[in-house]
Amino acid sequence: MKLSDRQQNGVIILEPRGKIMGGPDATLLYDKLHEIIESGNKQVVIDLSKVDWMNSTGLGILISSYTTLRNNNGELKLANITDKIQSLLTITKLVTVFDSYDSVDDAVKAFK
Amino acid sequence: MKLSDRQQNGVIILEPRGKIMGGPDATLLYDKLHEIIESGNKQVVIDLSKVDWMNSTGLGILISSYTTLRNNNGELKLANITDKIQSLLTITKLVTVFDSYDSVDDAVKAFK
Amino acid sequence: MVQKPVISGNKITIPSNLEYLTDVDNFIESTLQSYGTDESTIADIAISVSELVNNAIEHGSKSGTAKEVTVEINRQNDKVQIRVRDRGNGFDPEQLDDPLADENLLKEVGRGIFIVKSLMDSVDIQTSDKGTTITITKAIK
Amino acid sequence: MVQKPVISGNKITIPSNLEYLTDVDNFIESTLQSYGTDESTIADIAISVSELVNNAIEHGSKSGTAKEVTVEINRQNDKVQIRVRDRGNGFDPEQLDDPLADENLLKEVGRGIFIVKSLMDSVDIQTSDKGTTITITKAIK
Ligand SMILES: Nc1ncnc2c1ncn2[C@@H]1O[C@H](COP(=O)(O)OP(=O)(O)O)[C@@H](O)[C@H]1O
Ligand SMILES: Nc1ncnc2c1ncn2[C@@H]1O[C@H](COP(=O)(O)OP(=O)(O)O)[C@@H](O)[C@H]1O
Repeated sequence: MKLSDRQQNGVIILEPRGKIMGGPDATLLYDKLHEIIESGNKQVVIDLSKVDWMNSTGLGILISSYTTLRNNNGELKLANITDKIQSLLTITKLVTVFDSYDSVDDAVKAFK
Repeated sequence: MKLSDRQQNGVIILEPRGKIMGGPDATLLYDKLHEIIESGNKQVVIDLSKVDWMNSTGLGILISSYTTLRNNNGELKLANITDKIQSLLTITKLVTVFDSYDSVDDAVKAFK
Repeated sequence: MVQKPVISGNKITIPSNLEYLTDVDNFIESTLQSYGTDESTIADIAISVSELVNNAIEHGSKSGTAKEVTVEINRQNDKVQIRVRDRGNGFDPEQLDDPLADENLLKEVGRGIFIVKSLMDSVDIQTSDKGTTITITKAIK
Repeated sequence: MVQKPVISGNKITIPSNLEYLTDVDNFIESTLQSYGTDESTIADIAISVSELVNNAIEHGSKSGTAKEVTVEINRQNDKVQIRVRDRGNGFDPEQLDDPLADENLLKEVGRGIFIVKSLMDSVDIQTSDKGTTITITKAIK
């Protein structure tokens, strides 16, 4: 996994790319998220359009991002969920947990 | 805050020292905890005997350690809570959340 | 605007950055020691000041223009008065979440002002879109 | 014991370390491509293998003596069979938590084997105190 981030209207957009399969992937996103929270930004969108696939480690990272932001009065939204990820979220019932949008723009607007 | 760690019967003992007041303190403990979880250790005791005082940031660090370990099938116990910290835990109702022990040995034994 | 902590008399001014929390703490604790305040009271006051300075930096200065925070300490007979000021956009103290509510119990944040109110004898909050000044007092012997 | 990933024919052996996950993935995905497998099926199999190799490293080898993990891939007519083996202390597959239970929904872990079972056509778990071998199969065209 590679990870880039940018700002749009005060919202942080995280864009992981490639496969999220475990090992260093978790730490990478975790550290980035804490950097974000400590700098006072608490509205985060994870753009999943460039993720080839993820396994349960990837789901764990999404959950930990969700709970960490929530427990710091922040909020996480997902954008551009691919079919593969959608089916993982469905079978694990995690669709009921995440707020997801068809585009980054829609997700950012939803923070208003 | 300074932080040291050691192992005792497969349990990790974290020993923060000084005052826990915010800023870099949170990151320090967070990073250590994730290092511990990723290395497969999930039983952690935080020994508070050397903490002069903590504020709400310190309480936030204890909560985040508690929830992070729990969400990774691990467990946190506190040891040697000082009077000052005890009264903070009481007024914030957090006494009901944490499992605490009079000594590190008692906390370690409680993991069996 | 100060570039590093500046002490003048009973007042410390810091750039709005959490790295200076310890400077404020050293200033407050040593001043209280010079008053002969007992250790437990010093800790209660130091905890409270650290809450207010954290807030002034994290919530206050963030939005304002003057990125500095001042902390002033005064002794008045048998009590100490401390004033923490930022130049942020203020907030509504009536709208704070209740940290004791079940749904907030595991939140990592939201306990600062609650703790200050329980440790101090009085807490006065003056806040507007030009900044926030919080004054706390505590009896000392 | 291998010091780095070793491929011999249809089998890859890696030291028990998560840094080699991508080596296993490259090996499996390129083998499946050579079979002409479609992309979606490759992803399902790659996800499942990554779950099993993560487990073999994190839960298996941790406790055992031989700190290596082997992954073998075989094509059988219109299905592919993959076997992941570690030399750990095994586990009781009957005792797994239900990841769909309300109290587990926000856990960060505990979904690996559940996902493998839903993506693969068959999952066979052989486990004892000498190690664990998990064999999965999936139809390919
Ligand atoms: N100096 C300040 N300027 C602006 N907003 C503030 C200030 N102090 C507190 N607040 C607001 O009050 C809320 C509650 O503060 P507090 O009880 O200390 O909890 P926390 O800082 O952990 O959120 C903050 O989240 C913030 O919205
Ligand atoms: N190869 C293995 N060796 C020993 N224990 C295993 C192995 N694979 C799985 N387990 C056990 O089964 C549990 C569930 O595995 P899984 O569903 O993949 O979730 P997770 O690995 O995220 O905990 C693990 O926590 C572990 O206790």
